[in-house]
Amino acid sequence: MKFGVVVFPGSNCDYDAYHVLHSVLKQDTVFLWHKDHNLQGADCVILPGGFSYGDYLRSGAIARFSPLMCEVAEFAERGGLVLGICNGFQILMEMGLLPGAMLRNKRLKFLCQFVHLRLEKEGTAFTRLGRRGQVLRLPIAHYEGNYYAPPETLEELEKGGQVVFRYSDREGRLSEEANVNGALNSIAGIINRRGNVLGLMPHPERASEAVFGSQDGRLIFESLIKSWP
Amino acid sequence: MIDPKILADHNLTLEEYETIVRLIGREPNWTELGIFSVMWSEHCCYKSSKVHLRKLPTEGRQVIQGPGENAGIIDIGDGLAVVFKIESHNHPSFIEPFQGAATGVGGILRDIFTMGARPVALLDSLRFGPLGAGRNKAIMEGVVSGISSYGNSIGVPTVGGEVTFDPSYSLNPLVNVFCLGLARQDKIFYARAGQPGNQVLYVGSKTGRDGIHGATMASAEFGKETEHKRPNVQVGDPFKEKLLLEACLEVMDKNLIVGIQDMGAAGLTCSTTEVPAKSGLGLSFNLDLVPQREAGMTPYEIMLSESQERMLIVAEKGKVEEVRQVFAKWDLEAVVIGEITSGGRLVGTFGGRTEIDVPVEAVINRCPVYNRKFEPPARTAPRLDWESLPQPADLKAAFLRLLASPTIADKEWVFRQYDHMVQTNTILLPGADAAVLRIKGTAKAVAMTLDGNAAFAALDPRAGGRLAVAEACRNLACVGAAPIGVTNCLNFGNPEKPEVMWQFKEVIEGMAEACRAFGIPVTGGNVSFYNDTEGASILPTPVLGVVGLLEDAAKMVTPGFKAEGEVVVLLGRNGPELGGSEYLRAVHSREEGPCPGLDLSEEVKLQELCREASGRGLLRSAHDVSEGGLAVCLAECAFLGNRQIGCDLDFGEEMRTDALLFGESQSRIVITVRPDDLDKLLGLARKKHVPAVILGETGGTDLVFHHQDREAVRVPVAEAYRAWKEALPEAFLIK
Amino acid sequence: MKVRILVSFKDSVLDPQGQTVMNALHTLGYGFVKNARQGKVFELEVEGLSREQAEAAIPELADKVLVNPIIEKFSWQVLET
Amino acid sequence: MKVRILVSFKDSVLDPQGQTVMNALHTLGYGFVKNARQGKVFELEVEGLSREQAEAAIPELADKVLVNPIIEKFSWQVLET
Ligand SMILES: Nc1ncnc2c1ncn2[C@@H]1O[C@H](COP(=O)(O)OP(=O)(O)O)[C@@H](O)[C@H]1O
Ligand SMILES: [Mg+2]
Repeated sequence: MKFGVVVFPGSNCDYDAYHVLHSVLKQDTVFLWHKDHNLQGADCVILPGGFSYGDYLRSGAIARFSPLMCEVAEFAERGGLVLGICNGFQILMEMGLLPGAMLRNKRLKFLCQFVHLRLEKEGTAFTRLGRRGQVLRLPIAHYEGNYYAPPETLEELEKGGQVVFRYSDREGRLSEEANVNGALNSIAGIINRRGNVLGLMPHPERASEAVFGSQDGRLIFESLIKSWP
Repeated sequence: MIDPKILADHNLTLEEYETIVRLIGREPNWTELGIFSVMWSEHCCYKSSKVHLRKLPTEGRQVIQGPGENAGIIDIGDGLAVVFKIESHNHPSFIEPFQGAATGVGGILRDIFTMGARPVALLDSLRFGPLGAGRNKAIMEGVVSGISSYGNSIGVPTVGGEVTFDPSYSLNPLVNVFCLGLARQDKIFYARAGQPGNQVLYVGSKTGRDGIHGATMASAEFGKETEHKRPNVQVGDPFKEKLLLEACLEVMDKNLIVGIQDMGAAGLTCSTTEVPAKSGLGLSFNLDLVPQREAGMTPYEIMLSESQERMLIVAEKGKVEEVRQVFAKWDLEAVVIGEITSGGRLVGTFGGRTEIDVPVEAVINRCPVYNRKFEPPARTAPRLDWESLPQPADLKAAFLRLLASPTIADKEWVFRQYDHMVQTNTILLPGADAAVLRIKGTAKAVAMTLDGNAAFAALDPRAGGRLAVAEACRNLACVGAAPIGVTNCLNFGNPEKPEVMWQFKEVIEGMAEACRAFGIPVTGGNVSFYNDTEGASILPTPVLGVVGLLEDAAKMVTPGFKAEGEVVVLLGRNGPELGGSEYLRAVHSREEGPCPGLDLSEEVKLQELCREASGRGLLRSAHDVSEGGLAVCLAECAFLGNRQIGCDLDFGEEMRTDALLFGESQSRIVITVRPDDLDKLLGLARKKHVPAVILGETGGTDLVFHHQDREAVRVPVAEAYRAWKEALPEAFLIK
Repeated sequence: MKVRILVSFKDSVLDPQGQTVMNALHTLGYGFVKNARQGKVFELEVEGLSREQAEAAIPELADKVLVNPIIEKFSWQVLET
Repeated sequence: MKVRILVSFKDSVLDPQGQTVMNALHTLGYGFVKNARQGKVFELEVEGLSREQAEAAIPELADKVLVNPIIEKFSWQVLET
């Protein structure tokens, strides 16, 4: 399986994603320069974390206009696998590939810490190796991760079972306190209806090696690899 | 044209002015005066500190580059080198906390990547006034979010630092930022000109009227009017800097350039003079070609602007086009503004006229050096008289109070705002004694810590200097790392005051002695004088940044207890030393000495033992005893594991219980070992002649301290944790 | 011509920044402030557009770039011509 | 009464946000935008102040809380009374 990691000028988790996919999981992995018009035959496109264009305006607001994003949009249309991490998630929403928007964290502070996530939807290309209700431990690092969507959209998401991860405590219970950034319905990650585009705020690439105390992030990458025929 | 007022505005003395006239053989024009005034400012030429800085040891086998360049460079093997430096941004951070701190981060990052290193870690040492005052809170909030916004955005993790509080910082916060980069030894670059005919390129942001005379501002004492004068502060653009970082590293990697210099303090002036001076050449350029943000800028403004995110690059004619292309890829302009010349002069034209014509050598190397008058202060610090110090009836209450004192309390409120994991190298996160980063592609890890105890330095500057070095190295030893290099930031008051100069001299001599004892070279640093407001100086504040190496990252040791039923051992000796302790300040509101003694040879042995034991895999945890003494150290061990674990310990020493629990005697490390490893550990300690005392066992849900078989303190770990954890968030809660 | 575009959160979206500002104002004794909201303002220098063209172009670019319609609304005006 | 306070960087101060917005607009073909600056807007509900009192109070609180006079400037107006 071939992974393509998109590089925007202000991406800063691009190498981290590349490292896990290429050096840890030994996958064929390439960088995709945002100004190109070519996905180099990638089977899965990763939009990594960072500050794609400084994000002074809104996170991801300008990145969606990068030339390569046309290809990414078509790729997603055709059912190609797209994973947006943190800033990548924000870009996917700005592009309209995923519903909703991010507000500032409830306490108006950047948050870098490990959080617990309850896996809500098993069997997707991104969660194949997980069980519903399973709790993962992954780091977050963002200022705008407070998920918002209008009531009707939110209802659709929930009805359609498109919520894949929620912030929880280590036992998988939801609470005001566990919902560190104030996201609606504790939403940490969602998937599109078709099931080929996932956006999540936490950073699986920061928890895919033993030295970091948690390897739960591998579940997502290894599910992708598994789901490839 | 020159009158005393103009000279005063430029922070130049009449003597200095006459020297300038002699050196250039005529009266300087306005622009040239500006050039000399910034380059001869304390901030840029260290005129008051040079004579003492020379006393610091700078030699070492692994030293690739000592003081004198943008940053120091140390060989760490595998063809790799670490490049590191610390800088202060105190004055701007007082005037505009957010932007002041943010641009401080931007500046130190440029110092590192101009040398060809990719920045991999930031640390910050912060000093504020007491949080009771809303003003101090606002400054701290601004500074922390400024650091976080810049570092997070550019994607360099902020992995450690320190935050302490003292009234002397109320109108003069200290913001010292450290950066470490990783470079391949064959890809290191310097501020060099190569040979005549080489092209001089300007890259990065356009030049505006920002921070003109920032350098001289950083060299002048703040008076009441500063609040109104409000010098211009720059606004940082981390996104621009990210582009600049990537573009610079790319032209270096492709070997397209000859030399490079960042434009920090004194901007274009500094870079256009230092680059040719370092190669004994000259530089001639056209000021009209300098990209400008505003219309109608004068040559004076162009030369002295401190606009951020700019660099000066020297490249061979044939390579200029390729350099341009790389920068274009990153949406940046690279503009040829002039070329390197023989003859050693800086010549700048503006509107066709020659506006600048000075010998670079004079600007760079002829700055006057002062051996300023120093003498000890008339009154020395009061000595603690034990009789007058009541033992608290309730030691538990005192203990909890200490845990909640802002200097000791948990700093997560701060470092949670920093992305400390980006780049996925941080294998020991903030909260431990030192930050540790793995080095991808090797088995090694690099450890870093910033330390400096101003309370000790205030009581006894010489001791303070020695103690700062010792504590920093001890913090490295705790994680299993051997110190390999030192950088330092010396924050002091007005050097024209003899007692401030004395403090400065004493601190340096103390540091020098300690660095020699540990055999570690000082590869650079930064001096921040004139930290005075309304005539009052800050505490003398040396901040040590020490870098260490772990040959095997897997051998790293962390401070938290690992499991129940493990043996708690104290390496080192408890003494009845409360002088300068946080306990005296926080519980008794007293500032008395003497500060703790330090035997450097014992300290060295202790650290060797700690490293050897961790190397052999004997240590389950290790944490040094610093602010708050044994009790606080042990509490932190109980807090910092994967889950909270208590301990039940017994201390035998003959001394007051408060002194035993809260005293800050040096050269002590608390470790835990598996029962089976105890004998090996004790044997090793005997061999190294380091006292090792068994204190008791880990386990249970309480922290229990017995003193001479009397239970002195019993407190649930959870309760102690709350006091320690919630102090800072509480202070910032908006009611 | 100079145009000003004001962007603010929709009323349905709560605005923690505005809240914090209000709290800050209250603690400093400005209790007479009953509500506060914070938004963004953009001022654009525009060249070579007729009034009519602007009427079309400005809302378009605001919608496309400056505003996220899911959470934000905007208004605009011409300052000078 | 409802007041609006506009805060922006002084003209001499770099405005990275405005710059990035302008660059984005250019790449999207809105080349007619010659300059862009981004600022903040605050809308305050004020109660129990006379016009005169507001004239005094609003600039004061802006100066104290909303603006850093070293790098920012502000203007304000009454929207409704
Ligand atoms: N300003 C800061 N930025 C990042 N981390 C910090 C900061 N201040 C303190 N920390 C972290 O909090 C922990 C405790 O700091 P400190 O008490 O100074 O440690 P020590 O006494 O061992 O030097 C350290 O891991 C330090 O890195
Ligand atoms: Mg320590």
